[in-house]
Amino acid sequence: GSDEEAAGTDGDTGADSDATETEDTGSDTEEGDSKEASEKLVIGFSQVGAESEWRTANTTSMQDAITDAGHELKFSDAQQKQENQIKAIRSFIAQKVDAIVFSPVVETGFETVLQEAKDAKIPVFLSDRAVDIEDDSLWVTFLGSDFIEEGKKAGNWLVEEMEGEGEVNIVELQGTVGSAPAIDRKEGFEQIISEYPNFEITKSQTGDFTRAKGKEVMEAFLKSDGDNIDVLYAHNDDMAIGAIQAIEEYGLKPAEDIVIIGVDAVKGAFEAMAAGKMNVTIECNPLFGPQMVEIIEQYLAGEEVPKRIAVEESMYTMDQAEELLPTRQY
Amino acid sequence: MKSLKLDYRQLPLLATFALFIMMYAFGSTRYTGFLSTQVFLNLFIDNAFLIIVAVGMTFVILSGGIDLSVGSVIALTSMVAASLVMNAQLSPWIVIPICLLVGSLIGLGQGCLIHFFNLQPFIVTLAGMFLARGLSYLISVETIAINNPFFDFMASSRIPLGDSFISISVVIALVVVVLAVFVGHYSKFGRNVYALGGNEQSAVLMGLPVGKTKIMIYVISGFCASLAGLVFTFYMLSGYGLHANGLELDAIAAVVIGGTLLTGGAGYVAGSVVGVLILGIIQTIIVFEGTLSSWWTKIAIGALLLLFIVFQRVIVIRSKVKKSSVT
Amino acid sequence: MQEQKTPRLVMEGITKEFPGVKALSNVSFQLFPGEVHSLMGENGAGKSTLIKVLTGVYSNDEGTVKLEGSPIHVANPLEAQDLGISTVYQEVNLCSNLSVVENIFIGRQIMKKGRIDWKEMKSRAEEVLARLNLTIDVTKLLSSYSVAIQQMVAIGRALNVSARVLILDEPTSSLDTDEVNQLFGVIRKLKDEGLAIVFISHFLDQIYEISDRITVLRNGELVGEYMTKDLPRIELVSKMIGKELDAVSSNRDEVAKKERGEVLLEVEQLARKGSVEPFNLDLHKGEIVGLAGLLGSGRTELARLLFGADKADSGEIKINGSKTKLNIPKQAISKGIAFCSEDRKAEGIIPDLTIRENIILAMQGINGVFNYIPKKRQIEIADEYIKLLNINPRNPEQLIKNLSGGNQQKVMLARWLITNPELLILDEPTRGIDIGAKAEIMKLMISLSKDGMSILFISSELEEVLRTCNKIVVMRDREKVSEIDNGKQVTQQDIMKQMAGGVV
Amino acid sequence: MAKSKLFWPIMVLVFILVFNLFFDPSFFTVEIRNGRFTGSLIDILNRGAPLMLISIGMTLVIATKGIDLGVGSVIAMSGAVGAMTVTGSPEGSLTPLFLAIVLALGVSVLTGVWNGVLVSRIGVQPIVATLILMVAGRGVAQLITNGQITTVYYEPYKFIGGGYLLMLPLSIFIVAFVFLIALYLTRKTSIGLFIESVGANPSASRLSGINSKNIILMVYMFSGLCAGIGGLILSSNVASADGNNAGLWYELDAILAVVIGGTSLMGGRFFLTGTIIGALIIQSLTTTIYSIGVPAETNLVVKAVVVLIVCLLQSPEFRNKVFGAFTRKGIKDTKDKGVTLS
Ligand SMILES: Nc1ncnc2c1ncn2[C@@H]1O[C@H](COP(=O)(O)OP(=O)(O)OP(=O)(O)O)[C@@H](O)[C@H]1O
Ligand SMILES: Nc1ncnc2c1ncn2[C@@H]1O[C@H](COP(=O)(O)OP(=O)(O)OP(=O)(O)O)[C@@H](O)[C@H]1O
Ligand SMILES: [Mg+2]
Ligand SMILES: [Mg+2]
Repeated sequence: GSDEEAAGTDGDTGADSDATETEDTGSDTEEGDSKEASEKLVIGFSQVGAESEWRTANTTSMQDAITDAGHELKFSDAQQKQENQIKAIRSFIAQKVDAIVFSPVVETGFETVLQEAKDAKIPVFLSDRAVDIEDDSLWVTFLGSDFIEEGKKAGNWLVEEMEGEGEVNIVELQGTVGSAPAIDRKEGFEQIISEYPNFEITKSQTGDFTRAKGKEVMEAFLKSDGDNIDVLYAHNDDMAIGAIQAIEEYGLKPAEDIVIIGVDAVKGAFEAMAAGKMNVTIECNPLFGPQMVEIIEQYLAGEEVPKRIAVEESMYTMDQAEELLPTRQY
Repeated sequence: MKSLKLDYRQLPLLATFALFIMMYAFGSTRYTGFLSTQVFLNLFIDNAFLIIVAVGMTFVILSGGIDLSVGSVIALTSMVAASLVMNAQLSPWIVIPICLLVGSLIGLGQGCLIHFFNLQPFIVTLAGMFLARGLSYLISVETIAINNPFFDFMASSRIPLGDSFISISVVIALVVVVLAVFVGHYSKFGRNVYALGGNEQSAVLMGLPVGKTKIMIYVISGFCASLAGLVFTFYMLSGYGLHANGLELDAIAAVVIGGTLLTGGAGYVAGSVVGVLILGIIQTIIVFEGTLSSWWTKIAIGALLLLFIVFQRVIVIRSKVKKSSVT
Repeated sequence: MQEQKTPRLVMEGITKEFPGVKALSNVSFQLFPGEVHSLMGENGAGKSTLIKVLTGVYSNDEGTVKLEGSPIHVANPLEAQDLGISTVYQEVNLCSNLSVVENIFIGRQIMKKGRIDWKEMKSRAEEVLARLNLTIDVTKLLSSYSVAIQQMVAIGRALNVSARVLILDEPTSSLDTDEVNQLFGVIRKLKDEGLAIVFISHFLDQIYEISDRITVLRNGELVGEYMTKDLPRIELVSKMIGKELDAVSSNRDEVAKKERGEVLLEVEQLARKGSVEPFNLDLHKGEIVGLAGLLGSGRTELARLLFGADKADSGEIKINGSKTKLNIPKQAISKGIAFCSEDRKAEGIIPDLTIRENIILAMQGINGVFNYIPKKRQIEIADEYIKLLNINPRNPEQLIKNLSGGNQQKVMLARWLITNPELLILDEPTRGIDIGAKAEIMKLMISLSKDGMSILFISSELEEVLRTCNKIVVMRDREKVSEIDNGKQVTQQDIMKQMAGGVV
Repeated sequence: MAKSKLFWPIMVLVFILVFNLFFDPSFFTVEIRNGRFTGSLIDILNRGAPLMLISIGMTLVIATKGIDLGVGSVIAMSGAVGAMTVTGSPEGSLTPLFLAIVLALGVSVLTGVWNGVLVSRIGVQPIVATLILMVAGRGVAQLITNGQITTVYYEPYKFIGGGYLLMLPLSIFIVAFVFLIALYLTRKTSIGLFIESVGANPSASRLSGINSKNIILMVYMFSGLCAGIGGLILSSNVASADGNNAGLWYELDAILAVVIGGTSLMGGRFFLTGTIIGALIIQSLTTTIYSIGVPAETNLVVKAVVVLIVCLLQSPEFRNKVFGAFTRKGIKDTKDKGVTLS
């Protein structure tokens, strides 16, 4: 009993709407294919997990947007496991929700369950990450970031900044091995860098997207090759923040002796930049919940929606950090 | 008389089953849509691979060992299958035996290390876990989607059961379970496993083929893991190095919840199946609840596990007390 | 004479060394078909080791083994079985998590249509045990039976094969007279069928009753091989221990005369459902009380209640006049009670620890965590008791799991003696102990009682009970049936009558 | 006995360290920088501190035939409690620091009580009992931090995991202190004896008057405490608390360290010094992988191979078959284990 209540207040979800209501809405929706946007919808949202601050911000944004719009949310956390996500989608289907939103854990492997959703006439919306499925009738639209693009942005910024400087040695802190952002951010970055022979990635190792690992790996990099590192490219800000500590402890000045590039634009990165310890962070905006809800409402109201919608994202440098810091929500 | 005695030895199993029913009843009254055949069958569809792994794990645990490599072997199998089907364009009829061989070979290697060099199973299979996952990264760090008619067929065919349906994987899993129950109860090998788990020293002195049995156990577990890997691949239609991360703990939990003693020598394959269903129903309840934040999800899983285990203990302890006072 | 026959089994020049111990050196052994051949020797003489070398549990360093003239190299017990060597090892070596049926058949189950035929096996198991006059529910787990029954099951398992050689390593140590007679009947029959049988025991009576020939070992060396009928007991004993036995002079006069000290322990209507019926007992200071009874008569269970190892449902216990609750062993120990369990393997030794650590364990338990006995003192204590009880090897740092069975038993005794208890409960303390050590233990008991220690002595050997106890309590079907003051006039017959329920 | 057990792990450790020399000739140099000793060796000790601590606790748990899968989550919880306590605290006072330490360690010990009660009183199998905490503990940690990575700005907090004493990282002293305490308690009091006897034969221990339930409860509490200290160090070191990722999979590394150190998972005898060496092997291996530029995707394979090599070297059976194949004695020793007959 008390668990759910606490959870309800915690995630700002409408804990007061009870199960019977759910069913009513559910059976209503089966009658008409399209309905008024103002009608109360039941939306199933399956999130990857809570592995980072970014993710938590994304979850909150989505939850708030759905409940604020007066809809009912069925939330499920996959704990980073694809099989859990598939199970969650199956039970959303069993619960006859009006729409399913999910951030796929990986790009592949959702054909079967999405086919089941399609058969049950439940529209599926992809958030944050895409799926790799040939039959694109299985989902309505994909709203999210483009990790390759983020990697490219980082590369472009670096090239612009340091082109004239001769040999540039870069160390890279990768995300979790095999995860989509790690693969794509690496790829995008390398695409740009490879065109400039004076830029070279000398070391690259995984930091598992965490501060502690980022710090530990950077420490080892510095010990073995300390004075030859010009640039650090970290696949997320958390690892960059950890690495900054390692650099300071090693006795170098972050952002001066070593240029530091992060991705995500979380609050911590702004603090670091404001303190002059980090050069740039590429935004990967998690706050697209309202945008998603709008799309769902449009679609259920019978409107056309494009297959791919990009989230608005930019890039923040040290100079902008100070004034933007107070406005950052996550 | 006879049934009474059976009751006692199979009590943990029966208790577990009763708890499963209770849980199901709880879910059905609380959530709409919960009490449908499909939701029940989904437990099997979504956990077919876990059932298969848990069956293999049951033998390992019955013998007093443990196999931590199963999750990674699933990932490796999916990766091998995906790369062979998609990159090497091999026919599934060649790929499937290769996959099963991969798992069995890893099992064989582990079994030999454990037996011939007297290494501790926990560590050998922990190394196996690192190795198998590492190997799947070596094949590719990216996920490989599978587009193949056979795999599509296995993934999407539905076997109707009244209004509802099950998948082919469920049938595979059930066949494995039936075979395992037979092996466990009616084969010499199966009984040797129990003896080995009861007292290895005695098993040696009684002249049982301890070495062969031990190695065989890990081969079976490896085989089951790779078969589960194939079923998982049908389920996901992709190969991925991060697949089934931490699944070994789920499998162990399922086996133990199903009433098998980790110290070996006592337990049933059927119990492990119930154990898997219990883990499945916990998840289903949480999804149906649909309001838990990420962290409350974790806490709720822990709490439900606790509830189960404590209930089970209480039932078993109670009945033991009763039993000894009756005789 | 048997010399004209060819030996079925010949072991020659067997040497086996363990780190620090030469368990066998240049031992030879012959076994003829149709004979019962006994191996005799003190605890640690190397009897079990010889058997284990023969059956491939250990590999020998030197020496050859020939079965029916052809040399064999047995790598493991499985091969030994395949060669027709069937063995009951010392200590019960079965799987207690399996049913009795399975323990008898595992490894050679009866198969029908590719599956195990449980029904057939059950009835065959019942037959096998019936030969030993044992009727129990064979589908129950082995662990639900007492050590004695487990021992019978182990024998049943060994009998259930058509073997050429049958080896029994102390099979009778936990059996009572009836069972032993039953077993001997079977052995005689097998012998007549031409089986070659090795029989190890510390009971001289049994040796003289059943065996044709005796091989004596001492300290891992062969002393000699003798025809039983040509070897007087006294001589056998002196060959075993290498000197004359200074036998326990029967102190029964003394025992009877002994005046009682004040009451130490009063037990009133103590009971536990399903194991002990309401029980009364008075135990005086310096008194030795014997508990006699058949297998499963509830002696062990009573002892466990008195020690708090099991919880009593009703009744009360008074120690030195004050009422006490004994719910866990620790309480009993702190009240000055010690309990040496009959199941040495499961409830006695801590296999991975050394002799020293095993000896001080209970004492340290009393002392608590911070009052640690300094290591030097521990070694002193251990050395003292190693000497007192003649524990072999003498090195206190040897792991107890490497000791022979009898020596492990002595370590258990040492563990309790150093706690200097007021009441010492000994459950079959002489089981598996050689004749010299047995006499030592009985002497020790008597001298301890003279110093005021009370002893509750459980033993299946009535002779021992009669020899040492002031009072004998007989139990039958978990109930006390009588209490007999010991004295010259009391005979084994009298007690057996009580144990069996009137008719003998 | 203990000495021979330590020989091979030490050899492997030395080998890993020397191996680094080929890639970094200055690997063994320790220099003074910013008034502190720095160098790869110091780093290994410093980074390995949490693992060493947790492995010490794990050793005792394993000696009782138990296992503690919850330590990773306890790390996260302890860090979360510590970090949340000091958030927003003023710089000047040290009170919040002490409060954080007390609260974090208090929570950690409580988790130990929880595990211990489940195992010793309710009789739940250790692996499942602690699995509950492994799953739920992380949830609690995230609940405490509200799912955010909480950054700590309060300087004194950073001292625990990042501070220096006598020019050396404080965490090294913390490990040394805990290690010595553990060594003292297990050698100079009877706790060590009790733990080993409970692990090797619980029913015999009970009959010898040892309260095995309390012993078991105690080792889980100690393990919780060690994990708690480790959690504080980790969290303080990066000046933040991360409920989801802090201490992830530490339990496996800790168990690995214990086993490499020669303690058997079957309970009984334990070797604390061996455990420390085991933990150092794991940490040096990790550091080596980072510094010599092994591609990220091969990390796991390298780790698997090294673990297997260490275990094989420790196995007398393996050494006899490989090194001593020609000496009679070698073969003989192998066979006399009795248990592993082929
Ligand atoms: N595995 C072992 N490791 C080291 N020493 C051993 C081992 N097994 C036996 N020993 C030693 O070998 C000697 C012979 O032991 P064995 O068990 O053969 O004696 P036994 O004659 O059977 O004695 P008992 O009558 O007590 O059973 C003893 O000193 C014993 O300590
Ligand atoms: N013939 C039998 N049939 C079934 N169960 C038996 C039999 N004999 C003993 N038992 C069981 O074994 C247990 C052993 O009883 P207990 O140990 O108290 O007997 P005991 O008098 O000490 O005999 P011993 O120690 O010689 O076996 C009892 O609980 C009883 O249930
Ligand atoms: Mg012997
Ligand atoms: Mg008895």
